[in-house]
Amino acid sequence: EAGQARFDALIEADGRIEPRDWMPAAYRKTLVRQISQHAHSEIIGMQPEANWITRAPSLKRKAILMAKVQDEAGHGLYLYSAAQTLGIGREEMTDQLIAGRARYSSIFNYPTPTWADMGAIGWLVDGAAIANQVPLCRASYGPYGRAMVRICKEESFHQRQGFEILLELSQGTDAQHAMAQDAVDRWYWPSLMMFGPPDDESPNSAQSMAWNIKRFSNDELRQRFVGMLVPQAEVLGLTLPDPNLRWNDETQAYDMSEIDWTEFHEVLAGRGPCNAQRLQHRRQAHDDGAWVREAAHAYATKQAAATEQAAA
Amino acid sequence: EAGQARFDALIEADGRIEPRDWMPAAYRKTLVRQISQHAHSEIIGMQPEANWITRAPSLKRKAILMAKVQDEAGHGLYLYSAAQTLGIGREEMTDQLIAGRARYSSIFNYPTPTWADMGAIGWLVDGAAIANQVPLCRASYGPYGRAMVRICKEESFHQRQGFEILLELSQGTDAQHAMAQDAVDRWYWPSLMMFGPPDDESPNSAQSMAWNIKRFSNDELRQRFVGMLVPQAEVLGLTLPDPNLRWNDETQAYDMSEIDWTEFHEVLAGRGPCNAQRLQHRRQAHDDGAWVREAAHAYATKQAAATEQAAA
Amino acid sequence: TPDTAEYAMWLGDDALILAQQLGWWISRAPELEEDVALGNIGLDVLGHARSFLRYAGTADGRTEDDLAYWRDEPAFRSAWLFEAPNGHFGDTIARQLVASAFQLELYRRLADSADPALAAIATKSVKEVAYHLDHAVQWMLRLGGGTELSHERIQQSLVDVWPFVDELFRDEPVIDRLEGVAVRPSTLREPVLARIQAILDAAGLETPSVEPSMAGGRRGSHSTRLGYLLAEMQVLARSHPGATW
Amino acid sequence: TPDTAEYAMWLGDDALILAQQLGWWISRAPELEEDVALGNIGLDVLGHARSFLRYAGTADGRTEDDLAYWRDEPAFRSAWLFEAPNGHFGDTIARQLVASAFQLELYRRLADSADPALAAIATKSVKEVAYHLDHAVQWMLRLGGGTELSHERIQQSLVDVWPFVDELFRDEPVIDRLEGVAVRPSTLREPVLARIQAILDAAGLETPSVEPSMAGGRRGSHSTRLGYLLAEMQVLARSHPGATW
Repeated sequence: EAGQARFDALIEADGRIEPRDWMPAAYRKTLVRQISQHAHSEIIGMQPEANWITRAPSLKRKAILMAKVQDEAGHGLYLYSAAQTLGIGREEMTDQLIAGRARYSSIFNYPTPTWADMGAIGWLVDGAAIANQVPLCRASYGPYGRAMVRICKEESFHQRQGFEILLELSQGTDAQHAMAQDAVDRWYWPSLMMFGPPDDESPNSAQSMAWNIKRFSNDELRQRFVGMLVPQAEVLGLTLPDPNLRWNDETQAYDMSEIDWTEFHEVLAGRGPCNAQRLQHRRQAHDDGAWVREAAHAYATKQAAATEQAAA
Repeated sequence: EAGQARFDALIEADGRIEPRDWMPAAYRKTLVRQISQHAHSEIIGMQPEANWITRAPSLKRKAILMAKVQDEAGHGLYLYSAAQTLGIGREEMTDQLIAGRARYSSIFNYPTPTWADMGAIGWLVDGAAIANQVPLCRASYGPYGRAMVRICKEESFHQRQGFEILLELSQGTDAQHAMAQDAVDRWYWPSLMMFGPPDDESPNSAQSMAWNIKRFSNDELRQRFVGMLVPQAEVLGLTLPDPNLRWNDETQAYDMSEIDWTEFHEVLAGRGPCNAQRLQHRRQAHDDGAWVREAAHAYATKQAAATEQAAA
Repeated sequence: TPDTAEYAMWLGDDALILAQQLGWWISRAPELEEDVALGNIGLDVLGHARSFLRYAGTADGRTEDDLAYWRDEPAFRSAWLFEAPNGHFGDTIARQLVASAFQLELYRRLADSADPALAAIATKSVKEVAYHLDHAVQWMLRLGGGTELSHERIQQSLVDVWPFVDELFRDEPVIDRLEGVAVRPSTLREPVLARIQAILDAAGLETPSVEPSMAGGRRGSHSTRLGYLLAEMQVLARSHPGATW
Repeated sequence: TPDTAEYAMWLGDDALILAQQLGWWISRAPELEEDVALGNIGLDVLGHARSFLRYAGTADGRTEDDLAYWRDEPAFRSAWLFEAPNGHFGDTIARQLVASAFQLELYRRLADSADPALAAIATKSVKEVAYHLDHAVQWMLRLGGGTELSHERIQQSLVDVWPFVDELFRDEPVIDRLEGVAVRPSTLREPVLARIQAILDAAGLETPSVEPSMAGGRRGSHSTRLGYLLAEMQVLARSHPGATW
């Protein structure tokens, strides 16, 4: 087929596929799944941090946190738009999310019991997200790559803010320092799990790499991330909770303890602490807002009819 | 008429009128108005105190407060039942209340910004209520009088608890003492206004007294109430906010400053701090509960039908 | 012993948090009879909380108010079920159904505890909890068998509360050290779930099939809601340190 | 001067309480666009609050955080309108309509204040508030002219918020001492109400005829809601006295 040939050539040349271009059904499906999952993660990911907006301990931090959570809504919007260019509607994606049939990043099923979690999420979770996402800025599907460029810029800003929160706490009172260390202890391993299963257990990765959607393997990205964390943890004066973590001159990489994937799979299977709460929160916002969306729709319809009549 | 004659004779003998007895339309109307107003006052009166249930400063006080506010719901129920014996439905009374067409005691339109208000309401507001209500235990209409007997017993318990709250605060830290004095300053005059306008401006009183519904004039009750407060305030170590308050040996009564009725009339006219809030709260509880009442009704209907069918 | 105190705190905190939430309903219930009923249940449960916490406090000389007002979130031992928000009336009833079915079975067995204080509190509480359960059952029947809307809502309420059921039956190391004193949570699973199942059947409702939450209340890891609840509950007491009321 | 600080606190507290309430909406709005929009408005308003409070604090060396986190309820100067609960989306929009119409007119005039700091804050804020008002207007039109249900709800929201409108236009003694510095509240009544009236007309909604509340926010006498709001807002800061964040 001419379409397939042109597609292959574009991929070969590391070029960009655009919405009107022909693309293989599997490519489209993979992208829809990945982009909508990413969008849902942004939306569900608002909740753990929104939990502290009303209780932020200074007005400056409150402002930064509000801006951040609101940015996440914006990221969700970009990504839903990118997915829409592939022929899926936002309503359909929302319905899948609320019905519990769509994936989102498991990390957001952990609770945020303390303010230090705002720092740990920024530093570790956003950090891992960036490590995952920077290569996606060059993803072969145009609208996705362009959305990622915007998102990555804001995310790295968020990561720096998370680092600052932890730094302030670490250098603060004993109680604050302990709060920071506790948060790092809780988020470190889950953030490493964000890169997905080890390479030898990651069946979809090869195809995604062939299509220039994915650029590096899970383990490569994870290794790179840890390499970035180690010196930053020193600056913070906080300990990464892995006694086996050390630089290995031979392998030119960090040795680390084996990741315990049991909990990861539990959370993924819906048995994390907050899985139910996250979906419930989203469902409630959606249901509570139904009358508002219906009103907006009815009003727009009436306005359109009036405009048409005036024109006739 | 025979009915009128029998009614007059019963009143003359200080006897009791019962629901099935004949009674003058005006007597019935007066009672419906008074009893439903009283019931509404119990129900609306729950709000100022419910405001502190979740924040009560000790578990013992929390328990006492919960019991008290719940008693008020119970009083409302007795009184609505008494009113129902006169031919008005609870739904009708509720609708009148929510629509803002029914009166309730103006005192509940004041806010309760501090915990000390729980003491001042008990001591002053319940105190004034008791002074008003004890004579009503002998009201000529049977169901009303009997409801009042039960209510007065519980109210005097509440008053004692209010006194205890204030005593504890007055003897506590400086901040607690100041909180108690502030609450007494705010509630003293409104509680005196609970006895109604001065006798020479109280047009309905004469008829109510003739019918043995009312037993003492507004000013008599007010005077008696102040006489009770003065020694108690001394025990409390708190000041009643009236510089002119002193015993007059000649009149054998307390001299007091003239009451400023302007605010009273403002609140009565709906312009108190919390008039709107009180009705809104009640409306919301009513509206939010509609689906529950409908379900209970539907279920009862189905059960009755099933029972009937089983019997047939 | 500290272990017994820890266990008393489990039960005391469950009851305290539940009472705190039920108290909110007074003046907000769907009908006046329910202002009274929920108030009564809340009062009973608050009474149980005070008994358990007073006893827990004897281990290190703390009062019930020290424990209620001056512990921070991680020191609380309540299970997530009790921290589930009031929501609408159906949500509260669904939570109450599970809570009362659990407490009823638990207190019945605890009445035979080798610890006489725990046994006494349980014996005193069990009759009240039986009434609480009956109240919840009556409402399950009415809401389940009432209107289409009420059926749908109470079914959803059950789904929402269900992830927190499993935690109630999880054993923790402290339980091993309290043989004969504490009731082993895992032994309650079958009878409590069977009882709830029977009630749901009678009400024409489905037992939810949703995954349990990895809740960790007994170890001080709490649901999002608890922080807000404590902020409100403790604000006045904490703004006057050392005061009595 | 202390009087100027007092006045700056009126405006700062109005904005702070409003921002605190708007922040709650982020992650709970009817659509994602509104999570963004209400978040933006909240951020703007929080910015205004910080400017006013920082300026107020210069009078006695307090920081914006001293003022936000360490004052007790009676020291707050917010009007009751701003303390009105979020309620449903329509309630928030009705409150926002009145708030923005009031602040727009107020800041426009305050831009000419003899006090250069107040004038600068007002000048900077006025454009943002114009956008907030426009946002509220668009929603008044949609909800007023949308469905029967939305019309009914937003009309009730207006009725519920209306008792708190009057307080915004009440002069207090401090205003007499700030001639040329403060904007006299009573002079705002006519233009603000006229503007709102025009919007309600366009949305097919009735101007409520309900009695004003004897609200006393400017004198530290607050609505029931503020205590709860402050308990939540201040809980973390107050549990770590002396800490920086």
